[in-house]
Amino acid sequence: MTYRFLLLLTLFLAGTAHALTADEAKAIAVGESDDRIAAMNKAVANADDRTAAFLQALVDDAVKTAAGQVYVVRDGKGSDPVTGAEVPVPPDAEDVINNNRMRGELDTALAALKLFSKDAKLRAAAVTELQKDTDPSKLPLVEKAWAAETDADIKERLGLVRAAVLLSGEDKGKRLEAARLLADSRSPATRSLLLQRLKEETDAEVQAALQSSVRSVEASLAWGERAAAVFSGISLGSILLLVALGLAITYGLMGVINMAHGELMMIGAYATYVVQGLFRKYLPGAFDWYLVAAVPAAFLASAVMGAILERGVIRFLYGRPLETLLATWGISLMLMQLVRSTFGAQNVGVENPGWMSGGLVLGNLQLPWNRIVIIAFAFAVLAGMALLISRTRLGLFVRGVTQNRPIASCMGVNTARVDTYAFALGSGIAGLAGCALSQVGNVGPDLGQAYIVDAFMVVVLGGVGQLAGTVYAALGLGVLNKFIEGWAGAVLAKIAVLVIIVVFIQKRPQGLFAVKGRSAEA
Amino acid sequence: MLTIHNIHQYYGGSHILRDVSLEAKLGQVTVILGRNGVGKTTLLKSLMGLVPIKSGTILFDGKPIQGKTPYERARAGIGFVPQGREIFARLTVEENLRMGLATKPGSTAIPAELYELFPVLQQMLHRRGGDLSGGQQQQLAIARALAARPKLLVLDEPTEGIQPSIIKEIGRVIRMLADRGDMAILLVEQYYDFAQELADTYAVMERGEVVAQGRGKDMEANGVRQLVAI
Amino acid sequence: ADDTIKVGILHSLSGTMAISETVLKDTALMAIEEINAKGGVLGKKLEPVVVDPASNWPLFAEKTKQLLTQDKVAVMFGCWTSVSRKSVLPVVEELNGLLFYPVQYEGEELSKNVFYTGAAPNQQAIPAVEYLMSKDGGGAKRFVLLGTDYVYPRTTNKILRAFLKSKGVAESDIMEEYTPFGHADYQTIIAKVKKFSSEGKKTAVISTINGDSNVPFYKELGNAGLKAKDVPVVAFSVGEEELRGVDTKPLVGHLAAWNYFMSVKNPTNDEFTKKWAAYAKAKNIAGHKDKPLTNDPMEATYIGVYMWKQAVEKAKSTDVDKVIAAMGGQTFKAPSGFTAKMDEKNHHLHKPVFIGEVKSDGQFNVVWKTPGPVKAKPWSPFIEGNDKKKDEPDGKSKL
Amino acid sequence: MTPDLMEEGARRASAYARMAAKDRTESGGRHAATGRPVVPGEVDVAHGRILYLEDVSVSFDGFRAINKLSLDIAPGELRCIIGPNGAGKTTMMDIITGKTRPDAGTVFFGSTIDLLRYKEAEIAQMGIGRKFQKPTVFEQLTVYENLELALKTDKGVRASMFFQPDSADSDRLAEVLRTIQLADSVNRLAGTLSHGQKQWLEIGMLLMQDPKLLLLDEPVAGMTDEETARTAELFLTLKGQHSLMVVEHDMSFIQAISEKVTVLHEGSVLAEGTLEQVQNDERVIEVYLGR
Amino acid sequence: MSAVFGSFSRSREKAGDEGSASHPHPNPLPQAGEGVVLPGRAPLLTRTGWTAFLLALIAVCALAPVLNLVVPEASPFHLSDYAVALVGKIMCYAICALAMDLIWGYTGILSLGHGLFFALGGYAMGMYLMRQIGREGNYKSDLPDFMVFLDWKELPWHWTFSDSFLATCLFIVAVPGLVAFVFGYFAFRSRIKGVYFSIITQALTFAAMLLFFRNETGFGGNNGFTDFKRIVGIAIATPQTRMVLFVLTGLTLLGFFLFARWLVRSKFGRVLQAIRDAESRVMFSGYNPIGYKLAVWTLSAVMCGVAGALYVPQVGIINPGEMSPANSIEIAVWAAVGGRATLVGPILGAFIVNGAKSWLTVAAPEFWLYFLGALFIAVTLFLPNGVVGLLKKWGKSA
Ligand SMILES: Nc1ncnc2c1ncn2[C@@H]1O[C@H](COP(=O)(O)OP(=O)(O)OP(=O)(O)O)[C@@H](O)[C@H]1O
Ligand SMILES: Nc1ncnc2c1ncn2[C@@H]1O[C@H](COP(=O)(O)OP(=O)(O)OP(=O)(O)O)[C@@H](O)[C@H]1O
Ligand SMILES: NC(N)=O
Ligand SMILES: [Mg+2]
Ligand SMILES: [Mg+2]
Repeated sequence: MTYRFLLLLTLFLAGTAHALTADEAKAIAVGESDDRIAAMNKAVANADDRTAAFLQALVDDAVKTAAGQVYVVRDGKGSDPVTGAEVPVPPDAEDVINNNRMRGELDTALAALKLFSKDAKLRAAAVTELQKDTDPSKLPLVEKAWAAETDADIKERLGLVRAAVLLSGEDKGKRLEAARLLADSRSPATRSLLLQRLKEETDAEVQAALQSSVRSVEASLAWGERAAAVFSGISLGSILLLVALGLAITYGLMGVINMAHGELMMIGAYATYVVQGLFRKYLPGAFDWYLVAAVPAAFLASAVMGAILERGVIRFLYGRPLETLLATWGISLMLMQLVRSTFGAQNVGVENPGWMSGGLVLGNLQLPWNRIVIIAFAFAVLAGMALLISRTRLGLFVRGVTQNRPIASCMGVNTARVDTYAFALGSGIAGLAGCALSQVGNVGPDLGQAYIVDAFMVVVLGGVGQLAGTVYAALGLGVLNKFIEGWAGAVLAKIAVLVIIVVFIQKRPQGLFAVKGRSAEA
Repeated sequence: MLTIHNIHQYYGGSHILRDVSLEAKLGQVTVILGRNGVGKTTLLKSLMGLVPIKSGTILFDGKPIQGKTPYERARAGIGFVPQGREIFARLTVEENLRMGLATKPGSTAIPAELYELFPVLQQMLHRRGGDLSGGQQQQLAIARALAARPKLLVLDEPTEGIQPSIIKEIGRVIRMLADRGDMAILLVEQYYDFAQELADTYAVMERGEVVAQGRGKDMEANGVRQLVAI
Repeated sequence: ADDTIKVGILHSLSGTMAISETVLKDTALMAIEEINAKGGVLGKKLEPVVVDPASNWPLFAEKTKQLLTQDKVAVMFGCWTSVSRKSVLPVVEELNGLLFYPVQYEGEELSKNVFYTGAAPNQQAIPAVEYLMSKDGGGAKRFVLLGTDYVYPRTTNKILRAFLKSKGVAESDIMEEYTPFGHADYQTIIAKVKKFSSEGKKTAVISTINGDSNVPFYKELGNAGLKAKDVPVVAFSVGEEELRGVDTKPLVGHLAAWNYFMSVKNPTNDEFTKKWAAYAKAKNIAGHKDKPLTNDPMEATYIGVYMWKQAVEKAKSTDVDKVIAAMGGQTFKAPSGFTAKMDEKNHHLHKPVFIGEVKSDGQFNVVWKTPGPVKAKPWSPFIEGNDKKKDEPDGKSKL
Repeated sequence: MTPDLMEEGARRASAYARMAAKDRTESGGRHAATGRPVVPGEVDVAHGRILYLEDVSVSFDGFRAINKLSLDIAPGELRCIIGPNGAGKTTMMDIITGKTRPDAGTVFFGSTIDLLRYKEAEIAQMGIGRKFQKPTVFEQLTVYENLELALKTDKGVRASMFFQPDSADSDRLAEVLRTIQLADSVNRLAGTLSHGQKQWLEIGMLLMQDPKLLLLDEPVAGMTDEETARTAELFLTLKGQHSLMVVEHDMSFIQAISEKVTVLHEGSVLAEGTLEQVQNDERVIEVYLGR
Repeated sequence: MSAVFGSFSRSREKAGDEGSASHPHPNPLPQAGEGVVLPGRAPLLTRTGWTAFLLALIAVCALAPVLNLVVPEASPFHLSDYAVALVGKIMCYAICALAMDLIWGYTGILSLGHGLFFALGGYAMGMYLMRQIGREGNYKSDLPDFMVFLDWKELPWHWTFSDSFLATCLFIVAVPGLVAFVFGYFAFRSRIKGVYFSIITQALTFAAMLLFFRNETGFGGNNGFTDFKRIVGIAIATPQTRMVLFVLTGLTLLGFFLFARWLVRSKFGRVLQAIRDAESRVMFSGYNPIGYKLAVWTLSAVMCGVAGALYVPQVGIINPGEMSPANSIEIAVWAAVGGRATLVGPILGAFIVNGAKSWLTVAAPEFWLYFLGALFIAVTLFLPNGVVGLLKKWGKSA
């Protein structure tokens, strides 16, 4: 590595460049990793745009070889890496395979090349790449880039990189400066760097500076860790909430012990999968927006299935809640098998759209976009549902009908229709949950089974028929679970949460938000 | 307004209503009397469509309704105060009243006169129906039936559990509603004096049959009290 | 009828394991169809008897009994989870049946009535870790052993721990974490891994996470920004089929160790994948008819069926004892490109080991492989006392 | 210390003082001197009261349903309770039978049993029977089984496994069946009875329980005048051996049975006296009877 | 108008006066119950009931052993080992269904945790069977195999008495019973009812499952216990031992059935049903429902535990999968299919559902879930009282 940077250094300091040759390209592309890396470093030392483009092609897995010839293949078209001219690629050409090590080297090389790019974004990316490595040989390069940098933010980050390198330098003054500078860092790498240095440092003054920097870095890291724990709790809670919301209607309000709730979620997830497939096939350009169509599709698919179930089976079972357990259990078995025979028993792939991949980086905290979106989505669904149930006539009728069906019908409510709507609504919300789940987990025939127990726990813990209770229970369980998981591990956390539920119900035998008073018995 | 012709009704194997015929006219209070278990409630439930009848016809406004669902009957203009109140326990008083307005478009307001009739309802507007006392619930049930201004008001023992002063009030209301002339009232009542006071026509049931019928004025003379007592 | 040989297929077609096992049933059926098309075995057609043990372990035992006593099958291909195998084992032994088990497992078992065509730990786990420690593998110095809380991961990790210790890795450089079955929320775990990896030397994750939890794990991994370059994850239960459900772009470079990858290039594999694609289309196998995938347990199943056929032909009988005797030393040109050999004694295959890196299309780039097939060590030398174990099942008949 | 807390403290202190004072007046501090052994579960009516409520209050979400209610009933007395809808009559019964815990106050059965310390079943075992405003019977059991369950016997688990009605029990069952006019419905499921029949059945169950104190919440609601009269008759025969507390709105029924009437209003006693006195009380007319 | 009503209440009061004065009640209160026909005590079983019971007894104790062990295999009357194992297993399930009927059908408490009690009984037996393997395991050690390869050096404390058959018999009853008792005591005391109770039973069994999955818990992790060799020193995998276990299971089932029958037709049983219908009325009638619920709950758990203990040596495996929530739900499903609160129904339900499952997983391995699902739906829609309800209807119309 040192060797390479010395080479790079000469390159940048001398500013000469020469073109990539076919032999070089071949040496970089094929052979043992060690030899390829050496060849690459040699080429980089004299890099021009072609070299950069070729390295980029290697990173993108867009290089093939056949009979000692190297080809760059993009969008099905082959080109010569040396000349850039379009050339036909022989059919027996094999992919050039880069292992992790190779890819790492390629990235660093590219980063070094990009450090002086005109595009600030590229430079920023290059700095991020360099931050991972604190090789002293980088110093001249970093210093040069640092001096030339105009963007304040990038400059600051380069400064940190520089400090990290300086930290192990000979000069006590520089070490001191570096140690102080690094106090602002929020990267866990800095902490280990500082700690490492602390072990070796002999100078008392620098030691003190190092110690105080470690404390400050650790403080900001700890903040990030705590925030991450809370976030993960809320995120788990939001998923529990989504999973439970539909059940809060079909079970909480309507009293149907809906064992097929999970399968209705599964239908929503498969609907998302289908929409994704349609977009990929017919609207590849708008693929990133497939979710916008998938959300209503998932809702509708599950709602229609719910309506069919209500009309065909459930409606004959009102007033016999325990029978609904049996019937919906049967429905659940059939729906799962139906999906197995149409989509196969294996999982299907649902991708996050581009804008939901990756995460929002705040210091050492990285909050995945898909989770942020799901949290927002859960609360949007909650708000919509709460409004519908408490503010609209349909909501009123649903509550009335589910409490006293014959009398509601004597009041002029078309109970059959309200029942269908209500069940379809609950099912549709299950579908929405399925759509959301497809963004974080498996989409397979068993999707629903994994969540059904949790869904019932949440609804019941919150208090049957109590929407607010469902919300508190979901978030509470989510945060509690993640909190315990943090120190006891996932298995014990799950056990502990279940035990806590059992104990909690002793204190609140009607759930978190119990209906009190006489109306509870009526 | 309402004509019931020869209806028969069974619960499982037992014959409950036997060939019952009855009429309720606009502007009149028709009272049904009878001892416990003779089938009064069953008759009203059949009328509302809550239990199926085996045979016979029910004409409302001249149209047969025996095949219709309860909600269609309610939409046609029948208001029902069931025995045992049957309010929506977990809906608030206000929401209970709104349920009574189900046949009307969504924007219809709860008629203010209901609160004049039953001031306690206004005080307890946001309390859950199930938390009310028995008598309060009964008042709510009556108000709920009146909310949509039905053409036929069917009441199953509305005085049960209600304090005397309000019974009087209910009596007054029933009379007033009948006298307005746009409503027929069918009242099942055990409380003989209350019934007699209100009846324009009466019918006495026994073992699922109508055994006596006549004009309210003649009740005393026809010995209805004794009939009910046997 | 007497002109057919009955063959039992004992894979869950419903319940939690259907996700993985269904395709093995189809693979076995495909192999049987091929054999029948070429005239069957000993002049008789093979007649598959498919049952669904429904991911229910006692039901596995019941179905086995039924296959052996009612249907009188000559051989069974089946099971995925170790517990299903353990449930079946006493029945197979009692009734002297024959079972081919096609999945990698924790070892520590040998039965005269079972042939193990999947990998033992030394044919998968150990080479994978060796690779991670190599220069090309990133020279990992710290390890996270991450698994679903059950016997296979626990045992494998126990073996790995002993192995790592033997390589001089300190206790403090090993982190072990388990999640319950079906765990779907890996936020906390990934945060822990991140923290662990930032505390020092190059870190790698060795995942024995069970099939179901892999998609949520990898989705979280991708979104949390842990790149293969920084912290590579090597998995033993993740193959082509498991990746079907994931957006693999963020996972490029993570690793898996198997004895077969769909992407290995050789004529046998080309033929195998083509045959599978055609079969899936012809039989309208949901999922595979549009996107045919093959994987290691499928290959192992396929090898198993053919080796059994060869053994029967060698023994000139389907008699279990004779077939067992004839199995030892059987070879088969496997889709992996190597010739798999049934060990003369220990009922396990000699198989090559491949390390693959995930590509963006859900396939694997083979980045390392053993020069040739490796003999299985069902009794891991890293477990105390195993050095005294016989590399051969007890009570093997002397035929 | 917030004012709230101070008030609460003061309230408690005075409540304690009252309790202490009451103890003195109740038995004149003579527990030991009287030498009456306190038999657990045995109702001590030596002080002329079988039921005694003092300063009972309960509120629901801030609404005071019972407000410093004090009331007592003598052994063998038949007391009628009337009062407007929502006056707290049913709530009072809920408190006596252990269904609702009061926020404050004391409830004694006899002079030794503090009812607030017992659960529903224990209170029932001691001899307080109750008929609910809405008839509640075991709908899936037959009329006979309903009555048999109510029969006064050992109600422990083991005892009921081996229970066999003896001839005295059978006689009693038959007698009650006739009293409630359900003799030809012994094998019908209670759920199929009409409203009025359920009322009767519930009264029958009370009779089987043979309680010392009967709490009857609107027992004649939904009965014909004729049946009302029969009920009145029945209650009059019970009076003497049993104490009864009857809540009703049917004034003719009250008239038929009453000696002493208590009027509740807004959770406390508004008036007490003979029916005549009460009926002529302006306030009672105002809030309850109407003009 | 007000004038009319002004006089109204007075007239009523007058009427009351007159009522009692002028008509001295036409129906004088009867003084004794002469002429009332009280229902007699229902017999433990009807005559046909006894006949059926005896037939079942003969089938289990005589017919099955003879057909299986004596009649040669070639004969069409031979009862295969497979059938014996299958029926034996289903009889264990039937005991669970019967237990479920007591608690759910009669008392109205839906337990979604009965699988736990079944598994606890099974584990108690399983531990004993593991110890009976002795040194014949893979590792030739005194410890069970799984302990050896997880590096355990000695038996953990909770295995202390596992080598004694007597202690095992005690544990089979005591462990599920105690767990149920403690859990039930707190739950019933807190007045947890209905679905709240169901859900915490589910949470309980789920938590137990996760606990047993852990290798550290010392129950063999997810693999549980298998590969049993002997029971009370006798080889387990022989037709004779199997038949003994079969007969034992059959007798247990029949015994439990009679006991349950005796129980539900006692007053105890009626109190249970009363609790189901109106618990508060039961309290106001002077019964303390906690004792009743606790008694039947614990009894039901013990029955499941015994079933589990009989199940394990017959199927040859016990593992935490038995505690999965779905298994417990299935027990309820059997009871519902057969017909709740009928005792015979749930037993029948267990046979129908499990029989169908065994048959269909072979006959239609890819479609059987449709059939089974459809069966459940059909039963609820068309047979609200389960299969027994249908049989009763036929019986009546015939
Ligand atoms: N669901 C039912 N199943 C069977 N029989 C029933 C059912 N409901 C009522 N009955 C019977 O039908 C008869 C008539 O009952 P109904 O409720 O109509 O009487 P009613 O005249 O209203 O009496 P009450 O004055 O007591 O309210 C009664 O004998 C009753 O037992
Ligand atoms: N759980 C509760 N929550 C809120 N308010 C309640 C509750 N229980 C009772 N109340 C109120 O307390 C008051 C007293 O009720 P209670 O039922 O005791 O009246 P009552 O005297 O029995 O009336 P009625 O004669 O109508 O039966 C009523 O206003 C009622 O609305
Ligand atoms: N053998 C396994 N992977 O369970
Ligand atoms: Mg009635
Ligand atoms: Mg009241």
